[in-house]
Amino acid sequence: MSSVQDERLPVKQKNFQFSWSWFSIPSLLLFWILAVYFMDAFVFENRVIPQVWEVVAEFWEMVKTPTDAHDTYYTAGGEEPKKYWWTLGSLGAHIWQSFKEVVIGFVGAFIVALFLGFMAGFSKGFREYITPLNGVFMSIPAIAWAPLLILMFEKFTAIVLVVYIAAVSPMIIAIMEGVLTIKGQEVRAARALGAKPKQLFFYVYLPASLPFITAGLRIGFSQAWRALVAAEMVGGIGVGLGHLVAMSDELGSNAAMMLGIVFIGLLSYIFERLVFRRIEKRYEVWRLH
Amino acid sequence: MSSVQDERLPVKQKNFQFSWSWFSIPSLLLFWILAVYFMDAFVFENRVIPQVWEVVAEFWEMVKTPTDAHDTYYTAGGEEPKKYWWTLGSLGAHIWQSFKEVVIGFVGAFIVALFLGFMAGFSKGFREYITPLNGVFMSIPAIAWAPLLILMFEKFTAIVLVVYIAAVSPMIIAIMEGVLTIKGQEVRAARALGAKPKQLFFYVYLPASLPFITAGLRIGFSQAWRALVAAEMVGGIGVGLGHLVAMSDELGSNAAMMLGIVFIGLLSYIFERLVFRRIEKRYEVWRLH
Amino acid sequence: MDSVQHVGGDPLVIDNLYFSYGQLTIFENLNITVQPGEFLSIIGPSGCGKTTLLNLLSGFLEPDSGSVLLRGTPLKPEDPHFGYVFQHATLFPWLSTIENVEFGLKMAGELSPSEMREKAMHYLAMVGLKGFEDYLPLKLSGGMQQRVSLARALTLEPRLLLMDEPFGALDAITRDDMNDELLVLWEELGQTVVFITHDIDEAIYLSDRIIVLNRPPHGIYKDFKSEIPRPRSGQETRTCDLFWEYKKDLRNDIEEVAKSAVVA
Amino acid sequence: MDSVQHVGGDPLVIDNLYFSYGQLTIFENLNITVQPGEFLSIIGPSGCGKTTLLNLLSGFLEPDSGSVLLRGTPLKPEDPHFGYVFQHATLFPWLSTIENVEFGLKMAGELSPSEMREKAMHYLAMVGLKGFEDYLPLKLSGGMQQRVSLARALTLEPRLLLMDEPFGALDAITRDDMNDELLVLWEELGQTVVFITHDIDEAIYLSDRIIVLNRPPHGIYKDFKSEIPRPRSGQETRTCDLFWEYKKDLRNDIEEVAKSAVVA
Amino acid sequence: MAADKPQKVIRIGWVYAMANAPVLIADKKGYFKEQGIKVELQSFTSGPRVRQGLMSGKLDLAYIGTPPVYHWYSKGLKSKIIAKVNYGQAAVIVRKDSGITKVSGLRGKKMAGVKIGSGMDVLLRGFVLTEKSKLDPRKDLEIRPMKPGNMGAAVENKVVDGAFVWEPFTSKYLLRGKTKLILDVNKELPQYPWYVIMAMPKALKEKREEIIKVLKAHKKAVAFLNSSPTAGNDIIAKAFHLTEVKDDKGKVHTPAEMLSMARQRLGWQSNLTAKDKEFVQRLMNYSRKLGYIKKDLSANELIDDSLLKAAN
Ligand SMILES: Nc1ncnc2c1ncn2[C@@H]1O[C@H](COP(=O)(O)OP(=O)(O)OP(=O)(O)O)[C@@H](O)[C@H]1O
Ligand SMILES: Nc1ncnc2c1ncn2[C@@H]1O[C@H](COP(=O)(O)OP(=O)(O)OP(=O)(O)O)[C@@H](O)[C@H]1O
Ligand SMILES: [Mg+2]
Ligand SMILES: [Mg+2]
Repeated sequence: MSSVQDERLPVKQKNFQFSWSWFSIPSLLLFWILAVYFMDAFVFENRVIPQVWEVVAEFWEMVKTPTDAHDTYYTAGGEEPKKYWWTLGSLGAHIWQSFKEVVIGFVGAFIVALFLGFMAGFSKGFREYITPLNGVFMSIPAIAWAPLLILMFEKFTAIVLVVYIAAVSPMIIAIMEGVLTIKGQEVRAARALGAKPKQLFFYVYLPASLPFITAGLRIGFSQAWRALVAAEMVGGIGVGLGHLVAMSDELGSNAAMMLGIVFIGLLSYIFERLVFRRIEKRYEVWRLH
Repeated sequence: MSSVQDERLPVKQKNFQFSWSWFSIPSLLLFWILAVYFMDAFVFENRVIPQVWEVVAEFWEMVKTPTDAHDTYYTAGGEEPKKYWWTLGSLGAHIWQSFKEVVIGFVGAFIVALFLGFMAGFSKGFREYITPLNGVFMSIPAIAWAPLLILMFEKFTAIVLVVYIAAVSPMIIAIMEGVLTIKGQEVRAARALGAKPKQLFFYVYLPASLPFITAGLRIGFSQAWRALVAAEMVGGIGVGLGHLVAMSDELGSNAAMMLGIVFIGLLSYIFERLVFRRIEKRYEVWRLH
Repeated sequence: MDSVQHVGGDPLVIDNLYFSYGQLTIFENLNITVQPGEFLSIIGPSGCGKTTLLNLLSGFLEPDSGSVLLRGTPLKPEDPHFGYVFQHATLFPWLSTIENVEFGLKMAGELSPSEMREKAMHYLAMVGLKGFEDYLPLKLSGGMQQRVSLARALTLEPRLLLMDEPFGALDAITRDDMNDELLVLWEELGQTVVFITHDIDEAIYLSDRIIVLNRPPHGIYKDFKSEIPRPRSGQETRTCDLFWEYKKDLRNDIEEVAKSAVVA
Repeated sequence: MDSVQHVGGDPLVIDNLYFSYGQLTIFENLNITVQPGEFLSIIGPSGCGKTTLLNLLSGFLEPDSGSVLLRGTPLKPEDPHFGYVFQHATLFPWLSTIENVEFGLKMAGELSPSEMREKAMHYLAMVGLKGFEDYLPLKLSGGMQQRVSLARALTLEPRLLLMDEPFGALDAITRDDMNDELLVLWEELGQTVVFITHDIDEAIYLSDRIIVLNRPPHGIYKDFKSEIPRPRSGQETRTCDLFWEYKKDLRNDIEEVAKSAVVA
Repeated sequence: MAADKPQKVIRIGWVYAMANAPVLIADKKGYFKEQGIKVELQSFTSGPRVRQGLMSGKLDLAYIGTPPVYHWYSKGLKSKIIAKVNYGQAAVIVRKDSGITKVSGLRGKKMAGVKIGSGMDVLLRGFVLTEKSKLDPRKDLEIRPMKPGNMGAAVENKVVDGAFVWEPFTSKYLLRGKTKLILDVNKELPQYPWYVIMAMPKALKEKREEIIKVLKAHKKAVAFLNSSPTAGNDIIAKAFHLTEVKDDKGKVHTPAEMLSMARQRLGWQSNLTAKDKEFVQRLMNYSRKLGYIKKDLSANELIDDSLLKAAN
């Protein structure tokens, strides 16, 4: 099957395929370096945003000090300090904590959004009902939810819930829009071929709305990150990248704060490459003409 | 033209048309009331979330006190206190301030997103380039930008910028996805009919991607609101709904804080009804089969 | 092929059917009984309601009143015993040609993957598309897409086959080939076929019975049984006297129908 | 109608054209010269590259080598002097029927709204769709959509008209009507027409010249000029000896082409 | 409450600030353990966050600024102030080259401040501006709320002309060499109380014995801070992630240097004096005038020094 295809189809798959996305991060770094230079030279007397290398130094510092860092030390029942460099020292603990929180909250939100998004796509009544609610929930910032949830639940649970709430609404909207775009004809064809509702969902709605689900995932995931930071800031001193940012902000340690922001961005970039881009590859061929 | 249509088309437009969206807000209120009852009874010793009527009382309080309210009182160069009840007293000032900030930032973001979103939809290279950047920017929370921008710009400008940054990326993604969905055939048809690039844009790409632009607007607008609140909380001008929330939080006035949150939600609901829903109506007919 | 009942079965009954799109009435008191195993063609001018009728038969549309019943119950689109070939080939763009053809079998879930592949390949070859099994639909020509869509409906070997201008996009020769293939299949499996076409020759060549639809909402203009003997084969059938007679009559009928005013 | 040059103009020259989709070669060294004002029909089996050829003519596809030139320059799809009717009606779903027909005029921006409306109504009536001007495309039947798409291309009164099976979805009578309307228009305006069809009768009835395409990548199988006199009219033309002769020949040609193996 | 009952856990929330060092010391040096009580500590970045913990009943005690206690009291959180934690810490700095020598020199200028409604904000608007400098905070200057960590840069970069700031930030910025001190609030109001320990009414009822033990540990920690400044500074520097500071001449200053400088304006004390009560009353009056509280309050309602007496 595949060998036949290789001969006839216009397959231009090289091992080494150029992509403009390679320039994204370097250009961002370049912009950062130049912006700081410019600001140093013309705007501020003292450096407000740390230079890239200062952040790298801070990174090294944190990696070297697996223990006794202000941020992990005073955690109630804090975990034992990590001993290997590849655990990234205290930074590793922050990343791991945030990663856990964000993944659990996000996956939960995704499952619910998949369900509600499809419901809203199918049922006009439910769509009408849920649209204003989505609007309202999306506009209330996580920072307003977080204190409440932290009151009611364990800190970890509360943060996961904040992440969930932040991610679910935009994903519902994106998936709903995707379902609405599916051509009635395709659904009819599948039904006429005997597809039962469940099959219709898995074999037609799901593949056909994959582009929108990916868009929803992208937006939802970044919402999740954003909310995480807010929630970690509110939830008292502890571990997590959001906490690192908040604490560094509080203490005026701009390099550490930037480091936290960079890692928040970096993790979301890694997700982009490893998850969303992969899904996208599956429909790129049939989608673009 | 229209009379002909009315006779033949399946027009079911009554003056009074039922919509499930009527239940959205009431059900939210009901949930709130019950949740507070439940929490009072079983969870917390002290009331944490105020009951609906306490918030209404606080609302009335603020409307009655157009002047000398703690929140507007110490504003540098604050505006003259409003004198009519319909200005909603000090609440009116908060709403108006936030409204200005959000509209300027959001409209700016929309214009840029329209441009970049279409660019990304058209050019594979640009799409590849911008996708990771969008991911990175979307995941960095407004609250991390805000302090920096407040250092660099006038407060009003800084808040508008925060709103802009928060809203632009999700709108770019949504519009890009919309452009990618446009069937090549329609574009070809238009080109064969002599549409020049500009016309192609206005007469094909724009109407065809309207559903996605609306979805983008929705998500972008709520991001704008969220960011506004965060920015106002950090760099409070002294007026604004976000400021109201932050200050009430600081002073421990739960009712005023909830009032702020409710108005944040309410304004976004009003936008939903007056702007997004209107746009949606324009394509609902041809979009759904 | 066990699941297919060769002859037997029950008639498909359209009883006192009313249907309208909003103010635009398409059918008023329509009555048709399709006998099991019958090959029925429906012709009529563009926009007279042929596609609408097929949608009512298959259960995609609901009658305003009256009924479409098979063995006492209305047809559901999901019914595995009927197949539908749409006026526009509606292939799934994310599946390859062969996967499109296999789709129905996969939904039924009765065969192993290799059995499915084999059966699908059989029908794909029948419509002349051997060698294109790994193409994505958007890389096929219009006529090729339509043929894939035909193969897709046929793989299920349905007892009732609803076809909406399935060969409209094909050249004369391919079309004749397809006609012959369809007849062979029909004679083998004995399905009931409701066949929409705008080609008079095709209708006569294939059918037991032909219905000419009038402009809406006037319903049936003519309904007659063909006396052309079976088995039918190529030029022989196409040149027999009865064929020419029917052809002349039908042309006149359609001209008649077309002359009547356009729907208000 | 000032913008239309009645006769005169230059030929459309396809010179030494090569084209392939990846590994799949469609044309090798194709040469065709279309005379100004000529009515050229192209027939050939499904998948032989007719649509591809039209896309190359219109500039939607670029040749791998060789050229398609009109007055020394390649055609661009945006050229206001040519019109394209696609194999699938591709109407704009957000515009009503009449707005779809007006679209090209609006792009040209030379007429006032009322003039545009008038002209669009004229062509909409010509394709038999008066009364449907405020329908959205999705409320039209397949054949009606195709007719709207035809009217849309005609309103621009283009000097070069490329048509890809425009009447494939129409019933015999409507189709004959459309054929006659097209001929009247063509005789009046003297455009160059490249017309793709799978209907031999239609090709003979309409054309000055007919090209039979072979399976890819073998190019032209036959290219001949019709001797049937003009003006042509209905039954008379369709029953003349030359018509029958051409018809038999073409059927044989196509049968021949179809017999040759399917592309590897 | 029988003595043989298992030890009750005391849950303490504290605002993550240098002035609250005693709670940290008591924990690190094991003073709570010495008292035989089980303590759970949770730190917060700001007062409102602590309040959430108090409201939900997840905290018994809090180390917190004075104004939040009565702000919340007026909103229904009827807790008591039971001990003092520190005095001093607030100051106003300007650029050295600005020519400003007094706070009143900031008239018509921009100044970095804190969140409106927060404890420090009461001190800034009520005392520093209105009372001390006769400036109307709503008209005579613009106050830009900022994180203390950013105030130094804001002043040095002329984003603002002055900043209302506290320890250890004041010392850090002064050591950087570009700014100067124009007001030390502790000089104006010697030993004014700032952070205090507040207790929830339920905890006061049910865990009185344990709270007294907490106060004993607290006193010991305060004593340690005052008697062993070097060891104390070391713990503080680590806990608050203080790093070396380079001044404009390139000279490097250690965290220890910074902290000993901070101690000139900030000190620790556990007893509540009559003067302290007076000062609390004064703060309440500022808040009342500022509209932060809607009715008059009396310091006597709020302060309960009986436990402190029991701990002595
Ligand atoms: N985008 C594409 N990519 C790859 N192959 C293609 C593409 N479009 C068409 N083809 C192949 O090119 C060949 C010719 O296609 P084309 O659409 O030109 O045929 P056609 O003559 O118009 O057929 P029909 O009469 O069925 O419309 C077919 O074999 C088809 O599979
Ligand atoms: N969804 C719809 N809403 C409103 N009117 C419709 C809709 N679908 C079809 N119609 C109208 O119903 C009539 C019959 O349409 P139908 O598609 O059944 O025609 P048809 O006989 O299949 O024509 P063709 O041969 O052109 O495909 C047409 O006048 C059409 O405008
Ligand atoms: Mg039809
Ligand atoms: Mg074609």
